[in-house]
Amino acid sequence: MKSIKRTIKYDADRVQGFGREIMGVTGCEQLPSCIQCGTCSGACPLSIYMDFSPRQVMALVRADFKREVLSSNTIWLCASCYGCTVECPRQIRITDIMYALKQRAIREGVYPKGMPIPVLAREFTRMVLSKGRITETLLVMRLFLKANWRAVLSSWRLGLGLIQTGRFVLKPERIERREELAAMLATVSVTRHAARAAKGRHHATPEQLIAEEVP
Amino acid sequence: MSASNGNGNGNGNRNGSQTGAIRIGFYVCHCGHNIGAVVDCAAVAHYVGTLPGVVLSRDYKYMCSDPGQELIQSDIREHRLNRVVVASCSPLLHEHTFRTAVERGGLNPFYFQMVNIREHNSWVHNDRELATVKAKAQARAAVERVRYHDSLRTTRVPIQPDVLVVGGGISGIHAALTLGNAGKKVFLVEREPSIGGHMAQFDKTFPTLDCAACILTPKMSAVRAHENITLWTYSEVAKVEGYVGNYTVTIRRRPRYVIEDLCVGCLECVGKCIYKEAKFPDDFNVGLSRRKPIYIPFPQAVPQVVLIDPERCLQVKTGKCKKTCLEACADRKAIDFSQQEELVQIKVGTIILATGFKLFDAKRIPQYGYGLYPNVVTSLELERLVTSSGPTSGEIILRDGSKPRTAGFILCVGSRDTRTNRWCSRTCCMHSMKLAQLFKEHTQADVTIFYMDIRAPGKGCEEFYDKSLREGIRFVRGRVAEVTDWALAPEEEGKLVIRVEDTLAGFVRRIPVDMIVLAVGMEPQADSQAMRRLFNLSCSTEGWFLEKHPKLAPVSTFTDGIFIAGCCQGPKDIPDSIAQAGAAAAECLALIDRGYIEQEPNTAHIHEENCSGCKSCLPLCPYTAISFDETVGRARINEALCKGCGTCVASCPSGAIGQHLFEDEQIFKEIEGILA
Amino acid sequence: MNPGTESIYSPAHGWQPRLVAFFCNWCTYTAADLAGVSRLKYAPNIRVIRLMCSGRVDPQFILEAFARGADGVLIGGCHPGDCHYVEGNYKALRRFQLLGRLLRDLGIEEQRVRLEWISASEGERVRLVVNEMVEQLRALGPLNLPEKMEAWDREMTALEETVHAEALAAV
Amino acid sequence: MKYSYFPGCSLKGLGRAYEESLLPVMKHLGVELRELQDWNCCGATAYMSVDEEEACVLAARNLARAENHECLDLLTPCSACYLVLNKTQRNFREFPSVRASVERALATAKLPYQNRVKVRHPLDVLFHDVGIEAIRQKVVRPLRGLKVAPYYGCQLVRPYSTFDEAWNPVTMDRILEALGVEVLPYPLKTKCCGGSLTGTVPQVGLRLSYILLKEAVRRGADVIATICPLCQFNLDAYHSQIEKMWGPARIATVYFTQLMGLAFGLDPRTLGLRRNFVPMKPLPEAAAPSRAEKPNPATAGQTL
Repeated sequence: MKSIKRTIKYDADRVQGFGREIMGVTGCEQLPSCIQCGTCSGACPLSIYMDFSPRQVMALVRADFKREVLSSNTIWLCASCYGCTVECPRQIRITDIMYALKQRAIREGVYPKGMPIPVLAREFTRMVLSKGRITETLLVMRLFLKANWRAVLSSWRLGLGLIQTGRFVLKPERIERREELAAMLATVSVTRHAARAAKGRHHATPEQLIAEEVP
Repeated sequence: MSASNGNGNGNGNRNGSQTGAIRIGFYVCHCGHNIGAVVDCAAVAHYVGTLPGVVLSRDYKYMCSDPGQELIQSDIREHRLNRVVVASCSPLLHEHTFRTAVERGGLNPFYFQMVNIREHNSWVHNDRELATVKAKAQARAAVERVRYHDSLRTTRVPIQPDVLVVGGGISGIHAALTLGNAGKKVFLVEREPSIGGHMAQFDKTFPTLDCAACILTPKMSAVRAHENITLWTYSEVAKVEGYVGNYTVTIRRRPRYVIEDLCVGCLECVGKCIYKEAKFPDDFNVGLSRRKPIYIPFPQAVPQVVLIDPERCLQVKTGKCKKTCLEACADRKAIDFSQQEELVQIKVGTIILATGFKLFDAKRIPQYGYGLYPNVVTSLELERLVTSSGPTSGEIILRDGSKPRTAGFILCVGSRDTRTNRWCSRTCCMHSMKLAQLFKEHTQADVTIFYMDIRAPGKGCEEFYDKSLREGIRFVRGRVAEVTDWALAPEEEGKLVIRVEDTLAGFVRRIPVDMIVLAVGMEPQADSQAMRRLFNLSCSTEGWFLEKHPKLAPVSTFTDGIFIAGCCQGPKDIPDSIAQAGAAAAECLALIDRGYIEQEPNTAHIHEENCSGCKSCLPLCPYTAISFDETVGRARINEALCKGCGTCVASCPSGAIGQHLFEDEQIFKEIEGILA
Repeated sequence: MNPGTESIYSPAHGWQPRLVAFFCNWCTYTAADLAGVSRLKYAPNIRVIRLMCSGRVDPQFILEAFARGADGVLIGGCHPGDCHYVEGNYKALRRFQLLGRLLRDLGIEEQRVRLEWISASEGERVRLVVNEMVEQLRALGPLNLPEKMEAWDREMTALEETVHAEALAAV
Repeated sequence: MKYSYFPGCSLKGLGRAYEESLLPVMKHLGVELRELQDWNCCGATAYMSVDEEEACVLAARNLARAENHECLDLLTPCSACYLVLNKTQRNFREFPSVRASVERALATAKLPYQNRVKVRHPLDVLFHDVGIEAIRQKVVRPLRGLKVAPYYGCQLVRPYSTFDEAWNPVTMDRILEALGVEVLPYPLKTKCCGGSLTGTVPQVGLRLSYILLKEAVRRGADVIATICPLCQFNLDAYHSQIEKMWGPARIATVYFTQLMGLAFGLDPRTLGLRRNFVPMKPLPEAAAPSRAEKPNPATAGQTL
């Protein structure tokens, strides 16, 4: 028999102001206009795997159900195909809202356990920060080592194929002016840090986050 | 209510003596909480009471109420007021009310000025202090201005009793019949070759399921037979001149190459046409059937007269045809290839526009596959398919001739979408449920309606929704994302597949169907902007004709004497269209039966002593109201022609032109007061 | 203005830009009514004077407004082609362009006068334009034309006196 | 015709066949590509997930370099790069906060930027600048009889495509038709390939690829033509896993530039075709070369 769960939500389960915060992120301004028509979910190729459909995520954000949204797999399954964004009859940039939620989840470290996607995002960011470019094969290897080492074994055939077709690159691509790039990126986090400090809140910069080990 | 006594015996000559003194009464209205919640009305009244010339200053709950108006009247008598200022709502709403009150109190109604502290103040501001400051400034401007008001008289212009109705759909038909029955002469102009409009294309009407033709055809025939109605089909309005009571309208009558009075609609010419096959798409059946170059639009058309399509007819196009149609009509000689476009001028006093709507082009939403998949049809196409007089004699069939066993209705196609039409088209929910019921009745198919919200607010409509549910029509709440023809599961092979989130069940579904019906929304006519210019109307941003007031004047426009009815004002169903048509007709009758209109005395006038005779004002007047008197070398204004725009006043280099109600002096004082 | 009446502006709010608007009866005034009916909120610095047509706006009205202490003037008319009186708004536009030059000569910034076409259905546009213009005026600061005019008057009197004295001296 | 060229990381790694075919084809058509110096990763979708402002700065560095390069038209073949560069431009234009932080960052590198760069995709350039007729004239070996499913993927046409229809793009269809191939109606042409998920949640990402492959096979395609390195990799590299999970759907996926190179008569060995996991079937005409060339022993009868 299936276990019986109580699903009622109390007002204390909400995090007041969360919805308004997300609506304040650049690109997310149209969210209040959502009429819950479900076009986003219907157009989404991945909604069939999500615990909440994109439409439900819109409703949850609006209703301040922060924990439910940030721990859902929905935001991590979004493949950024922008199908929902171009189809939405209210021109809500749903993909951008998903990005805003992903950023929030990473910043607060609350993404669902066992989801390798946030790890990929971090590893990707880290490689860009240090090299300026991405070498996909190296990235994938790192990802497998960190998140899912068994996958390395199961995809040995793929690696072999890549070697055979001359696509297995082990020498990392890098740019010359890495300091320039680092300095540029630093301005963003420094300014933001200052702004947040002024507001009396603390959030880790992406660089700090990346420095932490993945759980 | 509170009142503060002003210092009536103030400074200046105007206020000096008892008889010649300016004695202003000021009233500020709370309008319940509408004004009072934002503007400190008592403070405004107190402030105005301190202004010179103000002998009385009151604040009151509702100035437009009977006691409010009576208050003005008794104050005028008791306090010997000779000027009145009311600070309340927009003058466009209640100026007339208060002018009448002032007149009843024994004053000339133009010794009055109104201050708009609701629409222009309390409703648009939040800060109580700044709003009160603004209200004081507004009130002061009016007080300063009203001193310089003159005693004026309105002029009366007689009204031409004939009426023009533009558009021969159900709204235009009903308006024309109402006016005709009241004994007024009506010109009904219709662009298409027959009247009837969209309603003539419908099979049944919701929510009663009575047959559209059965209720419409008698009205169409009545129009044709009516002694007071002149019907011009295949005609358009080319030009509109004049003003309320006296419009001169030019109608362009396109040649149908058939003399209407001679044709009896026997259709023998159609049979004899050199084109043996009907091969051109038939507009009335939305392209689902074919017609010949000579045709009658549909069997019940009014007038019962054929016409020739100049784009298709060999004779009209090339002049090289055997003209077999002429032979067929040898005895009546109704066919006339020499017909030319004709311009007719008529004089009317009032105009009703009932120009209707057009349907959203479903091709604009490629996701639904209209135009790509043959079994995706629009609601109007299905309407023609279910009609017994339609191209399939009432059989609902797929393009291959087989019967559909499943169907999906997609609602809100083009509607409620910021990328296409933002508005709700209001009728599609009911229309689709009606079609779904007919679909089920005709085919016993499994029918599903895909909707965002079911809107069934009309009389009997919720009951109709219930009937649809009980008859087994399925409802899926979710806006369809796409329609495709590729199969992922065996049951989808050869079908159209709808992908949608069933938002109530909580998951995405793929639903295979045989036929898809798109409930396309209503849009303003393609030429609504041109029409708007022709009749000097306003349009909403969407392109619907704008009513004078959304609640209080729903069929009036900002141009006096021109009224609107039906879907040209916004989407609506048949009962609402008829109601508006009746209302528009009643508005016309009210004007006509009074016999005259009172013109606002805001005309321009020349101060002859200042006119230098430079003639620079002459070309400025769009109404040619200004002429030049060569004998005295001065300009003259014909106040009967002047519409009161004031352009000449502002342009006169000698300052020799004034405008009643908007004299320079009055405006200067208003500026002075508003910046105090 | 008249002596003995209190100034309407309370010093508590500090300096507030004053915007005088001339709206035509048919389009822009109606649009402002619509903004009210729709409860759109905008800056309370605007004071509207209703005219039948933007063609009635005499350049003198604008100068008078500045001379009486306005910081900006807004003229609202129907869109080109939509004038209730056929083409009064074109006349307003032509006059407006001429006036611009005059104002520049007087040292009044161009942004202080604005001509806008706002149709009866564009309540939202009223809100937008008013807010935008009030912000611009706030950035420009007070115009203070009445005081400037007084200063000019004093200068002129002084100048006249010198000329007069010189003339006397010459005699 | 001259363009600045931003290859992006993929074209130097997994998608090198794209660059290997793009460069000679463009050269053959007289289009000169000048690669940006010291370009960096555009950030793709992954960086956006971590920090959108930083992602914009990353992209803006490239845009600023292009603006200070000789040509303002910046050609970028990768769909992810195309999207990110466009999105950065939009954010820069629409949101003052983004603009400020991008300008602040660029100032540290003394890179002036005015958002004047025009981001172009090869399809856009080939269709609108080079023209179908010019392409047709270069065809020496028409690919007659080859049935192709044109696959555009998501990020090229959504949401910033300025040069083609978002729902039913046709520019690649027209180019392929000019090569003589039979372009099949392929309603999934803009569906997502699941690309960003195949590595992380294979059972989900690969399912999307499987649907695309299966429908192409069902419609009788010989080959899928694509424009995106990630799509090509996904549709090409995972056949064994896909087959294990849902059954066979074997079909080759190549870059449209590779087909162009073949039709232009360029040496197949230089077009990167050997890098495919699922090799393209021999061309219908390959056995009997139409031109008076000597059959190339390396290609004749051999699987391309």
